[in-house]
Amino acid sequence: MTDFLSQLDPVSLLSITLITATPLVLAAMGGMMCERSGVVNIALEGIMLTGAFIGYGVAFFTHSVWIGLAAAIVSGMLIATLHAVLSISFLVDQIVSGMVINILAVGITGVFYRTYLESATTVGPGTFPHWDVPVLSAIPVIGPIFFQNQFVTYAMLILIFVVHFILFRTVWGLRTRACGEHPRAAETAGINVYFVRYVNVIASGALAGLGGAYFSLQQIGNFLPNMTGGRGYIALAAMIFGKWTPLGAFAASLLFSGSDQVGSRLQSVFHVPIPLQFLGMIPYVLTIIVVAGAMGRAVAPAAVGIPYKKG
Amino acid sequence: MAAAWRGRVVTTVLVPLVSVVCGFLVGAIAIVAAGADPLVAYGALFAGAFTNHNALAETLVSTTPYLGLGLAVALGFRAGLFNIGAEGQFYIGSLAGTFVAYSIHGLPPVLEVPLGLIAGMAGGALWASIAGGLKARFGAHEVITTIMLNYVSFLVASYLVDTKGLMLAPDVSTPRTPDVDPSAVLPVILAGSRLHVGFILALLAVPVVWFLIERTTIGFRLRAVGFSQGAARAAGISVGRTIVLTMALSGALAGFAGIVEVLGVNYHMTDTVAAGYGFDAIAVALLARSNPWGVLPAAFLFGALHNGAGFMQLETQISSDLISIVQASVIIFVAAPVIVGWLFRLRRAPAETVHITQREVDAPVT
Amino acid sequence: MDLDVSWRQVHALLGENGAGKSTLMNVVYGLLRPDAGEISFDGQRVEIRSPLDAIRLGIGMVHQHFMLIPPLTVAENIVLGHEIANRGVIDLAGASSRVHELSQRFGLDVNPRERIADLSVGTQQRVEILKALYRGARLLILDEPTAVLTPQEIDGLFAIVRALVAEGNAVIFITHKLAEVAQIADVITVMRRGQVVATTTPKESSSADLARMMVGRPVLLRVEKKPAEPGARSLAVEDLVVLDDRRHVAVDKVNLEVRAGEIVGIAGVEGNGQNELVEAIMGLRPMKGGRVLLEGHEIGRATTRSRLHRGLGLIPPDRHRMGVVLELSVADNLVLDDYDRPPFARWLVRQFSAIREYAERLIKTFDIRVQNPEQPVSSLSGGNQQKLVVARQLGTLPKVLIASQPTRGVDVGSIEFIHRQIVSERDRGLAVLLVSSELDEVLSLADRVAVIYRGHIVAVIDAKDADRERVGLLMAGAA
Amino acid sequence: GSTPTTGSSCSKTWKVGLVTDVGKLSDKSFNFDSYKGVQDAQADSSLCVQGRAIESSVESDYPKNIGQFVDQKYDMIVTVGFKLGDATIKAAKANPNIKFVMVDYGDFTDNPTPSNLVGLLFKEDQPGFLAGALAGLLTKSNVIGAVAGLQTVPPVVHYVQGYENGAKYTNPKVKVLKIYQPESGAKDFNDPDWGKQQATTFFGQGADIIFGVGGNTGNGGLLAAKEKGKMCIGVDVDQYVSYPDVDSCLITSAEKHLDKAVKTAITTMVQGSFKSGLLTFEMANDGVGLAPYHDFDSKISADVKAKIADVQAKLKAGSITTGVTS
Ligand SMILES: Nc1ncnc2c1ncn2[C@@H]1O[C@H](COP(=O)(O)OP(=O)(O)OP(=O)(O)O)[C@@H](O)[C@H]1O
Ligand SMILES: Nc1ncnc2c1ncn2[C@@H]1O[C@H](COP(=O)(O)OP(=O)(O)OP(=O)(O)O)[C@@H](O)[C@H]1O
Ligand SMILES: [Mg+2]
Ligand SMILES: [Mg+2]
Repeated sequence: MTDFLSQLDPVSLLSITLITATPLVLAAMGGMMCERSGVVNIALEGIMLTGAFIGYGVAFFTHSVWIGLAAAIVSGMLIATLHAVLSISFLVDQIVSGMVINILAVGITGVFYRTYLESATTVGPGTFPHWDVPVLSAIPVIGPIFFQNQFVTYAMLILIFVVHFILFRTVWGLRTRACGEHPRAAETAGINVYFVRYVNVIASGALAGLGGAYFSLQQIGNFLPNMTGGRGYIALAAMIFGKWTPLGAFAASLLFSGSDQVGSRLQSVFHVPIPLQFLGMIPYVLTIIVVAGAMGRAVAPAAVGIPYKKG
Repeated sequence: MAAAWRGRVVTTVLVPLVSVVCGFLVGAIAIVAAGADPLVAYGALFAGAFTNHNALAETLVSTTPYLGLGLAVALGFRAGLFNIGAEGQFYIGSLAGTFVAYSIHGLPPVLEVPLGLIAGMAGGALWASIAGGLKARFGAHEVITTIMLNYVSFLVASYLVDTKGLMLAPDVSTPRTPDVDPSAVLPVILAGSRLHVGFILALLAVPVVWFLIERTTIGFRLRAVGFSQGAARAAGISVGRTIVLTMALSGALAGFAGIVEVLGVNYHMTDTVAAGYGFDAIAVALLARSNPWGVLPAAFLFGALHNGAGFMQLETQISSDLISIVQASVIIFVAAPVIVGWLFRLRRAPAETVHITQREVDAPVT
Repeated sequence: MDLDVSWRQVHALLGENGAGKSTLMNVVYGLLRPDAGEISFDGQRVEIRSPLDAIRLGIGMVHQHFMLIPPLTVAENIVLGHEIANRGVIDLAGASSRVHELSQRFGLDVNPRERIADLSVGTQQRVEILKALYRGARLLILDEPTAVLTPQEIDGLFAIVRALVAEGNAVIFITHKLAEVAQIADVITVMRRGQVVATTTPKESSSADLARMMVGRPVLLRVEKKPAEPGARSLAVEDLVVLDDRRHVAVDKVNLEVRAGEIVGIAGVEGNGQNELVEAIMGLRPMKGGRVLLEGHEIGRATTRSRLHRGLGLIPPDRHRMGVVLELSVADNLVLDDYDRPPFARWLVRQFSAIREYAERLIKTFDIRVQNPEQPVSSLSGGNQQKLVVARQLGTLPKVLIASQPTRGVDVGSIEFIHRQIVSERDRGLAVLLVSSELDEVLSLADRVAVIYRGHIVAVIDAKDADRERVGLLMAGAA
Repeated sequence: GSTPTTGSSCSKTWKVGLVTDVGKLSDKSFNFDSYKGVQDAQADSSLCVQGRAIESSVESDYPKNIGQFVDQKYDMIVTVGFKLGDATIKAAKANPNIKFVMVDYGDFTDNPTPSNLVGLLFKEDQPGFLAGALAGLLTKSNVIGAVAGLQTVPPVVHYVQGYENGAKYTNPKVKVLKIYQPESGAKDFNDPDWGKQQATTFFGQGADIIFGVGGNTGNGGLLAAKEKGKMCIGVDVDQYVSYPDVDSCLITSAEKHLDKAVKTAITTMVQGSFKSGLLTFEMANDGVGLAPYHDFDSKISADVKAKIADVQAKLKAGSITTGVTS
């Protein structure tokens, strides 16, 4: 039993789960801001990839991960602005627009990585420092899991509450939800639907851009083409699984990344011969089940996906 | 009448054409930013796609899967379904078809090839029907389910191809399925090249799909459901069954593309999943404005881009990811014709925006 | 066009469907921009670019289709856009008490904490009015506020309107119901095809005068028909139970029968289970219990398709959602029920010459105004679209016709035509189940009137004995 | 750096083309290192080489991309990874005037080798064994780990198995934790975050040395070791040079000199000494080996160094085997 426990090493398991959930939660909350205001965002993957790339590129040339961080966020906002312009102003189908951004992000990061970063073998800008929160980090179990992390993970933990508060307690949140449910009603109440949607889409870019910084500036200190590896889509799944709420998305992300870690452990530590492919399917299959309503229907904002036309 | 006709020409020909040009212009900016000469790069792209030895034949080889996949997505669009899962259906179709094709021995090609093709189409159809069924039964949005099913299909492919006793060929050093028999191979039609009968089959699929959509009751049903689920239902059309049927047909086309690629080019499957066909297929369908005839030039363009990219990289060492920039830009201009309108002051162009997402979301159909 | 509205007045805006009433008011409220012309308010020229401008001026509007957000609470809906907030954080308690205070003052009884989705239509309307008042509206525009109310609720609304005017406000009251105008209006403006045709008062103009002004010619307000000669039982519904989308019982043990050659009208305020009843009969919604019989045969398990083929016909309540496929051609829409049967299809291949021939015949018979059968239905006017739906249903010679809101949103000329078609088919032996929220339509068309209230048929009355007052009370649940 | 360095001394510019597998050049592994060999040859002005690469995005691109170089009359075509094996052999047979180099593939057993084709085969198990032997001696916890790329890629497995056997050879009590990356398309050999978390897990299990095998995925493992103050072992090339971010944890790298092998093959062509067949790189011909200890040189005892030298000598001499069958 004690052997099992030491092999399971739950504290490290949970700590890794929390860390790897970081970009999922951030991107999922980005998707949430966006979709709560009525705009589908399947561009999370592309935005994260762009954020990871620009963040690293800027950090590389400025030698500051912090400037890189700012750049990651700003670049996320910029590329999200493209999504906003296309889908809100030009009434392009939101899924098409999101998809275009994903393709574009692969192209841009791939081409410019090749040109400017690939052959660089000098030491990179490094990663965000580890910060142990005084006192709290010394608490057993809780401390190592929550209070011995790096910037993006702390930011994620704080942002869960911030986004929840914004969505459900503030004027902005009320207006956002109104635009996502019934934009015309919002407009007759004197709300500028376009403005609300633009801001939320751009905010989603900031969150996903921050999520991108996780890859290049928090975990690796380097950029690699395609390094987000489809996590933007898992984040989308986490958002749905979490029923468009920050806490729900957090729980879903933990479930997804946790199942990943448990799967690896089964192979490496417990030598359980489950094909890894099946473990890899968990997030996707769970999402399908949820979308199919088996765990209580996930109700998307009513107007999500529908371009809003004035008048 | 003449004005309306001219309007049609503008939307179906001019806007895509101008969009392609604009897409290349954006790509040129990227090439300059990447430190190369766009003229050299595009020259190489062109040469690699058309003028080099065998280039045109290779472009047609690359066009072949895009034809099937583009038709698959376009067909879905016509019924208001956004099939992002073409890639997964491509793989599952390939798996099923390959399995049948390498398992069967001793039959003449006239039997073995069709059996392989049918198995491939059935595999794609079944896989796509999952998403169709979930939508029909539970109202699960197909965009989400097909994205998720794509990943599941990669893992299924990897599991089947990598596992001894399943589809992994014995005595090979690389994880792949056994080769299909020569009698299951789609013969080459241009000596000295890889251009195979599958290209002709894919070409024939265009009028077949057009006929299906425009001239048959199935196509009518599919369009009626695509435009208005409510009206279709009230007229006694089973929306659920139509959705499943449409997804199955769409998946069959994607599976067709997959198995043709195996029987015509590779002769086996590997576990390597890195194509991104699903997104390309959507781009092809958008560029074609969901019209089967439009898929023809659109697939050709994508085949040419794919094929020319190698030579472009050879000549300029620009990453072949540049093609993605061109493709994405083209779709932007196609999907937002307003931009083209502004750029070229085609103010009168009645270029309506492309609308895929359903007009109305109905309650699940039971 | 010109329109002058004075304080302390109820100004009725009268006009047929599609006359431009809503459009005009949307311009005043800043939702649409005028192509030309100007708006003055309190003697000042103003430019209203958005609803926000309108709200700032003190203009409030209750839209024909409510502008409420179902998952949000009453208080949230009311304060939306004008939130009481402390540095961005909503003060919901403050909002609730504000709402409470307002509702007390005007006798608009609502609970601020309830979700809109859980409220009745009448209550939702009160929320809409509160919303306008909360924003300090002095000019209140009510766009067809009575369409969804029972006669008794209408009286309640009128009381509120009078109270508002008495406090010095102005109300623009949009309707196309002549009787209401006489009751509430101080001034009447009549619109036709986007233009003001007259400005008058109830004293100066009788209902008949107003109707003539609206339509541009004298109208028959009653349908001419002979007494019915009912035959065998065509359609019967026994103990039918149906659930709505939220899985609440919407139709509760309903029994009903329609005989060949008669029109049974179902009167009721919208949302009392009519749609669920119709959908269950057509197989568009599963039944929870009971039976549906067509000419004595149980059809409760049959698909919609087979019901249509066995002789049921449907004119659906919502033309754009269920009646026509706007993007398809007129001909395609005319064969929508039978597209895959001979002669319109052989095997799987559609037969376009047969389809066209049939379409041309129906277009002529039913006087559908089209340029050619290949034009998309979206290019037809609403009245012609509705005639197309009627033609499709009657063209297949059904035994039973379910006509749900058959003349909604249709001009008077087309209403006359559709009514005449229904009556003449009845005379040839068609059984008609008419569902309409227009009480007048039911009263003038039906041979027997069934009143539905909260999913129950509370009474079935012979047309001769059905008068507005009595049916209205039954519709309100006063049984 | 793509400009050919055709100095005036060159009478002929040798054109060398490289075709990647779908892993692309950015994999920090097979493709990257092989192309580095081409670039090194290009940088060497005495060779007069101009090198180019084409990346493949789907399997059916392999013959076509090889064909691009054939059409351009390249003198030598390098194909990377065993997945291009079939296409390479076929092209070699069809184009006897062009030299072909196949990296990581040696499966000529039932085919007569075309006279213009050389396969570069590496005994990865040997440097893996040696690295494992070192790890076995240096571990204090008697737990060591390996974070690897795809199990379906034979060289990866050879490294890991050699490592495990080597560790047990010097330290029978040692426990080796290992994990292979699950197949997932874009993330194959390209998921350093995953690799990092796996290494972290192993540290939780008591491991104090991590062997990172598998491009960027393995590099993630090295990074974790550096951050947690553990030791790490690089792979393929001397990662002290190629991945300086982790130099402080790097005790050595299990080297298979892909770049050198490719450059060697190019050099034989330029110098007219090209020989077809299989070029096996193993301890015996110094084709594989262990990188210098660098920062750890002073921390590793002479005793350990001697033992490793001994193991190396025995592997060279063939008096011990790694126990790995390929
Ligand atoms: N910009 C426009 N150009 C042309 N026609 C328009 C425009 N906007 C609206 N219409 C049409 O003008 C007519 C007036 O519509 P409106 O909604 O104002 O009618 P209404 O009088 O409110 O009718 P109802 O009684 O059905 O509510 C409709 O037919 C509408 O389709
Ligand atoms: N926004 C608009 N812009 C331009 N034309 C419009 C617009 N809306 C509606 N129309 C056109 O106006 C015409 C009248 O539409 P509508 O259905 O409101 O007519 P109507 O006045 O109600 O006619 P009917 O008497 O037949 O019911 C139609 O031909 C329609 O295509
Ligand atoms: Mg109106
Ligand atoms: Mg109308």
